[in-house]
Amino acid sequence: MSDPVLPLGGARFDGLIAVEEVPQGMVALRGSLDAEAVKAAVTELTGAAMPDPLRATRQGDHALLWMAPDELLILLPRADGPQAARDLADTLSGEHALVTDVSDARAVFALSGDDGRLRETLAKLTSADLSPGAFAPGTVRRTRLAQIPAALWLTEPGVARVLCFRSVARYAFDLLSEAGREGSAVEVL
Amino acid sequence: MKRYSAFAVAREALTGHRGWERAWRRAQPKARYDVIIVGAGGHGLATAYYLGKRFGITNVAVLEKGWLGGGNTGRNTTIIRSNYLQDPSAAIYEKSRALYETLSQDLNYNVMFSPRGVMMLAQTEHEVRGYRRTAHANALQGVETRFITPAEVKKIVPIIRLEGPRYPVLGALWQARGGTARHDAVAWGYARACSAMGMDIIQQCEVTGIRRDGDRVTGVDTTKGAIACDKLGLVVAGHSGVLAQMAGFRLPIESVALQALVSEPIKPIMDCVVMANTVHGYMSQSDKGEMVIGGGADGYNNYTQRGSFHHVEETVRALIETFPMLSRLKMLRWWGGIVDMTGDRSPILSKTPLQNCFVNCGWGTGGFKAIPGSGWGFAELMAKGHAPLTDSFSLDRFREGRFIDESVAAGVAH
Amino acid sequence: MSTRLATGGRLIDRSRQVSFTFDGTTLRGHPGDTLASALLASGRTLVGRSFKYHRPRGVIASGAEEPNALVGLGQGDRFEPNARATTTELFDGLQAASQNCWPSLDYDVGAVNAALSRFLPAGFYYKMFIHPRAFWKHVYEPFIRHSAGLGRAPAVEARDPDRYEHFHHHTDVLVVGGGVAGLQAAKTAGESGLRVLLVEQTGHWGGRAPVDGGTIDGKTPEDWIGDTLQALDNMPNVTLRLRLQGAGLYDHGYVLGYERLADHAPDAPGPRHRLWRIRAGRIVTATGAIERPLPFAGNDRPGVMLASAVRDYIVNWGVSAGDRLVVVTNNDDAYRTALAHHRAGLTVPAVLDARPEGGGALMAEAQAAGIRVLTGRGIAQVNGTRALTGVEICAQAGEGTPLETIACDAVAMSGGWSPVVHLWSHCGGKLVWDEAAAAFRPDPDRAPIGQDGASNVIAAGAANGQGDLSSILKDAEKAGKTAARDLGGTPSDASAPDAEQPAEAPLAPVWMMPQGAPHALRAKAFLDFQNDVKVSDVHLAAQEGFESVEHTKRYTTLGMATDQGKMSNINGLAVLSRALNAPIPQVGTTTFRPPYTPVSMGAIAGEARGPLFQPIRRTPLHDWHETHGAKWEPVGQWRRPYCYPRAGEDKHAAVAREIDATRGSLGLLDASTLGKIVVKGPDAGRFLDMLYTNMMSTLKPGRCRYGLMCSENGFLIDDGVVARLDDDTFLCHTTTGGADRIHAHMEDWLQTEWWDWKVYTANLTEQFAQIAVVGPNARKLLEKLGGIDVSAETLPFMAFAEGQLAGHPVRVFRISFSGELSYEIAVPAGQARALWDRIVDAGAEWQITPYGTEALHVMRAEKGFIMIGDETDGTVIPQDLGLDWAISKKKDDYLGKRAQARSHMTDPDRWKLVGLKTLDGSVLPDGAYAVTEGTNVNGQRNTEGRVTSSYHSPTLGHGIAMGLAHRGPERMGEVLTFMRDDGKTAIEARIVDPVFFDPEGAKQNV
Amino acid sequence: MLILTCPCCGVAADEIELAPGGQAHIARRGPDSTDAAFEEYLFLRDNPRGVHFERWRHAMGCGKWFHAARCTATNEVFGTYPAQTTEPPQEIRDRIAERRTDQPKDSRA
Repeated sequence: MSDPVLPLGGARFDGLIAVEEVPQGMVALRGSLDAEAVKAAVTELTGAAMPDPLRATRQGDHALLWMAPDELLILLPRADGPQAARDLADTLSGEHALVTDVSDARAVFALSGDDGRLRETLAKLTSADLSPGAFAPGTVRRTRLAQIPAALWLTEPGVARVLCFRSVARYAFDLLSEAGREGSAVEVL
Repeated sequence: MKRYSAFAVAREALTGHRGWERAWRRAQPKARYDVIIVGAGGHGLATAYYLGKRFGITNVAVLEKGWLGGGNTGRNTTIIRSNYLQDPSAAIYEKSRALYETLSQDLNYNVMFSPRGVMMLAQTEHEVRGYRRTAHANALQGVETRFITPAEVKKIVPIIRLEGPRYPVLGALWQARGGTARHDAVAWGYARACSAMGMDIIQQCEVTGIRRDGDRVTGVDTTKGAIACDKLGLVVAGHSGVLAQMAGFRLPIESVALQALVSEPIKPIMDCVVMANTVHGYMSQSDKGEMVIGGGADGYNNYTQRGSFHHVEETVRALIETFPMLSRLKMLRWWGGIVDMTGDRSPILSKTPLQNCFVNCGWGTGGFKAIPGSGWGFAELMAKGHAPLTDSFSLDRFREGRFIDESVAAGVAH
Repeated sequence: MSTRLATGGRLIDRSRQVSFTFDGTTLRGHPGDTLASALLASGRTLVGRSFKYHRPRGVIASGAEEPNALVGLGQGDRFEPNARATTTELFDGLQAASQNCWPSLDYDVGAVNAALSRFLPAGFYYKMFIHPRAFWKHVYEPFIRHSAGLGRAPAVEARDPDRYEHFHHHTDVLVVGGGVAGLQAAKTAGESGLRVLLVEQTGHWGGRAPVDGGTIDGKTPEDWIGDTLQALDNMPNVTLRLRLQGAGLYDHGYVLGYERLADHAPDAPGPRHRLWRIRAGRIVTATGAIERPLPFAGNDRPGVMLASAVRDYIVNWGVSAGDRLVVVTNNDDAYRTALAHHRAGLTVPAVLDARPEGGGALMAEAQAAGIRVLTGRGIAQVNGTRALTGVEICAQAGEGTPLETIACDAVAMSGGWSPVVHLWSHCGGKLVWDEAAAAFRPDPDRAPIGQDGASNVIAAGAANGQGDLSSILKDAEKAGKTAARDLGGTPSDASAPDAEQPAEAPLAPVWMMPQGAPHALRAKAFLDFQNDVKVSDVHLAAQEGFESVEHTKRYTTLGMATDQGKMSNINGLAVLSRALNAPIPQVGTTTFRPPYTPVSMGAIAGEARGPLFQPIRRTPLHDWHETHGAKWEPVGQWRRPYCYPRAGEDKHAAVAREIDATRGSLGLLDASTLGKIVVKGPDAGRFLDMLYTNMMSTLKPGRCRYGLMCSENGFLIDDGVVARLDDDTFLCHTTTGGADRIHAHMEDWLQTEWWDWKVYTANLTEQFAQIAVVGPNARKLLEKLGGIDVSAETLPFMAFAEGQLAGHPVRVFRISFSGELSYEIAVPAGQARALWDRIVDAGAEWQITPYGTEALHVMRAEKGFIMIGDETDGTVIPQDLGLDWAISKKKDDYLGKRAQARSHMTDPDRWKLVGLKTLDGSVLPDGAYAVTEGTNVNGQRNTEGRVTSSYHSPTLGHGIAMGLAHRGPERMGEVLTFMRDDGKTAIEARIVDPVFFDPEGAKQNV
Repeated sequence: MLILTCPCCGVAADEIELAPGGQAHIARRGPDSTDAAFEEYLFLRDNPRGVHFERWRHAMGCGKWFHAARCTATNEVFGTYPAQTTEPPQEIRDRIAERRTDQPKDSRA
């Protein structure tokens, strides 16, 4: 099989911050996050600890993002998506859970730069409170980015991931590039 | 009633305009009336006017908790059109439009009806189909409309950007005899004419209760005392639910905030009304030069007369996309009105569970254009118990599933 | 005449000059000037014409309240009408032009209206132009429209080259207004450690204090401001922002901020305007107060200005309003203007104090300085039209008999101060009438409330009705503490600074000067300068019964100009209350609406313009379609190819070719936009049985079934093929528009009605591209690609298979929307392009032809398949469409079942689906209605049906249509009469079976 | 511009992240219901000028539906709670009782 094509072929923008489209394996899990079997399966699969609500945990190139009370997003290498989804589904075959590979359904952008500029760039587009006190590293915030739904994950100061649906990848990239233009720093965060 | 005319104005000018009398009498409630209309907005006043003019019923009181014309009549975008899809809608809105044409003369009050044309842009194949269908329906309903080409659109509205880019203009439904009128003048003109017929318009008079004897209404309690009546008409856009509650029945209505905006005045750039429903924006230019713009309605129940700002944003961005030259123009003010949304988004002009109590409500976002027709039909319903213009808009349609759904045409009601 | 003084001007940099043009003339000013101060410095007293009477007008104020000095700024794509000269910061190369005058500012034809003004009182147009009817549209209105309007309109094809953006900011305390009150409130709140944002609409801090004088903690206001700013700068939790206006206040602490970044520096990089959406726990409105003019005859003449403005121009910009300044006042503050003018070495021939006993310390100071003070006096009228020559003075108590003429070239007037209560009022805050100050101020007991029901707005300083410097600072300090405490912060116990100012004698309200002015004077005493509303107009409104303040406002247009009545509302209100002989509080105020000053549409739209206006949704094959000449059709936010015209081909030809190729050999469709929702769980079957009209729980794994979904109101809302992946997993296909809507619909019922059912859903629409391979050679192609057995035996109609096709993981559904042998291939989106390319290559031997949405529509119509949105429109139930076969009789419930049992839904007279074939083979007009004899009660032509879909069928060579007709299916063979687009000529069509092509289904069952 | 705290994910969500869903706690009426009962279920609403129990979805967030008790005349919010209930929880009722004196009036514009 051929290499999967990224929605924007790995587009990149450099301005107040850097924005780069990156490949990302993603598996969505819906199920009871309290169920021991579920916890065991996902922590086993990723090596990351079970995340608290609105948080993410990481282990190497794997991560667990809390998306909803009954939903996790598992991040792993791009190529591992389908197999991981199958394995996880098998592991949880006894449980009431739904596991799907969504690696192709979403676009992922890596944002990096000065922490304040990065927060400001996003704050031009979302109503979520992104001030350091409210949006600390490790936080995952599903919100509205201008006119589309998106998930924001601040992995560490000055580094973030933005996830959105594949079909609007171009729109999201153009938004971030516009908001991150040189000369438009707000300089309050 | 002293007649208005240029000569009268000239004559008064010489004496410092000291001779003008009150436009409507200051009235105190009598103990009893043949008919009480609750709500001195356009619809209530028009109802009273036609009760007198068509049926000789002049022992009428119009009760208003605030000041007459102070509700949605005075806070809408004044668009008048009748290019509706369904027969009952087309009938009442066209009757209304026709009455508007001669209203200034009928009332001897310049309501500035300006048949400058209403254009509804078709920006998707789906909208084209919807408007073509509407044009077909209108032709059979006696409503003059026509589906026009993009070239014709540009000719009528030079400031429009046809190529989109997002939603190219594929054509438009054009009603040349639609237009606008001066909203306050409509209420004031009717009020003046009602008062001249001897009717009492009682402002600052809030209805606090509805008196009943079994399933008959006997009168109302108000902040100015109890008043008896033979027939009661509830015409209180934005507060119908509250009044119905007093009368002891519920309505298929939710009240939401709808916003409108005006820009600073500029010299004339657009002579007609343009509605772009795909991008949710519509606009006309007032005689004063302001761009008058309709915004969106909130999706949640709300009695505060302020909407949510993001609707203003959505509307303005749509208009800049459609009319890019507006970008550096400044918005002067925006405000909200409370509109009653029914289950099928069409109005209710109906009898109620109470024998002699009638309700006229649920005009949603499009009540202003209907004022004369609504008054004409509702007066007949109250006088005779039924009326061709209003029978389809009865309350029981919701039980029977006999809806009048205008949203099926691409055009939404405004 | 106004001019630049030799010294002074705290805000300007005299060492540098900038040049600008006004009506084409090049003038000079200094950095720090506003356009207004620079115009005055250049002796430009006449700057514009009024709205109604085109009267000559000059600068009257020094801030956002200015009603007169409006200009057109810039040129071409950057032209902006109605810019306030008083808030326009000067920059080199600025181009300004006067407005509402023709041919020129000095000689304006429209000025004839002034001469006719007695014939044009308030509301004159309601009483005139009634006859003849046609004249309103054709004669009167065009004339009014032309003479109305204010600024010139931007060019028809103007395209704003500037950028705009939004910014969301969350703070604990927002302080609006950067005067001494705002600074103090911010400092006090900041000391608690809470997040504080302080915004100021102008380009400098401190507000009026440096102009008005006094001492704070023994320092000059200027020094105190400097020190306080320093202290605030040192607080990391405090953010200071200039040129950012608190424009509107909404529910739950939402404040709209309007930041003008480049209006004063057009070459600066970055956006021109930034719209802030601020969320604040507490909002302190330290927005100051605005001085009121005095209503006397001729108060609108160029050269008559607000006393505070005259002072501002002297102190801030080193500009004098004139050489001889008469000051007229009803309060002590205006004496500061007299003294400032005097200190500048200019003449103050007299201060006219309307109060019988005059004022206090400041009056004494003025007298000590040798300034003549006349108490109990006012202005009867003003001499000179474009330039003042003098004023006739009279007794305020009288009717205006001139007592003396005083020569002067400028007048400074002060009618007292009105707190700026706009933000307070935007979100429901109420006002209380303050007798002493003769002004409305915020009523602390009826403040705006936040989501928790507690007051979330605190007015401070002059905006809260405080007069002298000391109480302003104490009030601000209290506001800062209250805000901090409300939010759980602990403010420092530092107390407010001590301020000193001369004690002031009480103001005496003056609503007409002189109080007994006859009509002739009232008709020249202006309340609303921009809209030309005079005292006599308000009297007329009252006389005619427009007793509510809202009536009067609307009848006279008082306060409806671009300044929103900042200077005129209180005066107008007071005049009305006097005319009605009712106390002012009883008459009430008009409602304040956002924004505080006009906001550019560009700023409101923000980044959402051009490519970012709305998202465009692209399928994984978008680029291929683009490069292969697809004509796009917007479907919701998606783009789908409508057809792929070749060189020299029009759309119709292209569509016909695509259909012929597909039916004749092999077609290819990008069906990726179809919704794909996975529904899994032990209760999945039960759930889908409720969602669909037909039975899904009996579907066998590996098989597909077409299903219908209705709203609870009975109407058809979506349709699509459901595939059962395994015992408790289904894949539901929806229409393109349905994907998100239906997924939300499912979640709604699962979460809020059947929350105990064990079902999970996932919307995988974008995970998979869906490629439809359609036509007689479809199977051959798949076999050539290899990997999956697609023989009729192993993959029969309405079945699906999973596996590897040409090396790609796929799910192949054998379903058909065209009546042809057809396979829909779902492949991970990231591999879609690769597979598509392989298919195109492999299909070459069968001339594989990509087709678009139009060919899709025609082919489904040829087969009589309904299309959601065409055959359905929100009023159609499945039974209308002859889809009873898809409505399970066995189920005792499904969404919509009860609704479909209502009397109108079961009425046998409903219009039902039929095929329609014109007698002459032509194409029926889309949306046409079938007519019958006669008319209904409302005189509308009777109808008995309508066309829902109509096409030319290249396959059959004639027009085909589907439609709804009265008792349609019972009337096979009957001929209906439809109306053409002209609504007059008729076209006849016969009722036929809606399946026009291959009714036996021979082509798909192979 | 409302802020409602989603009880499912805990986010204090801005109105633009939310989708309103009308009056809450309306029991579904099925095939066996009378015409009157069915009409009431589908169309008749309280539409109060005061406290309103209503449905919201955190559409641009965790995607969950929840209920809110809000005053339609002042936008005061008395609390939000999960949608999996047929009536307002007691603590919400208590909060309304304690905070509520009389029906507030909005400004007549």
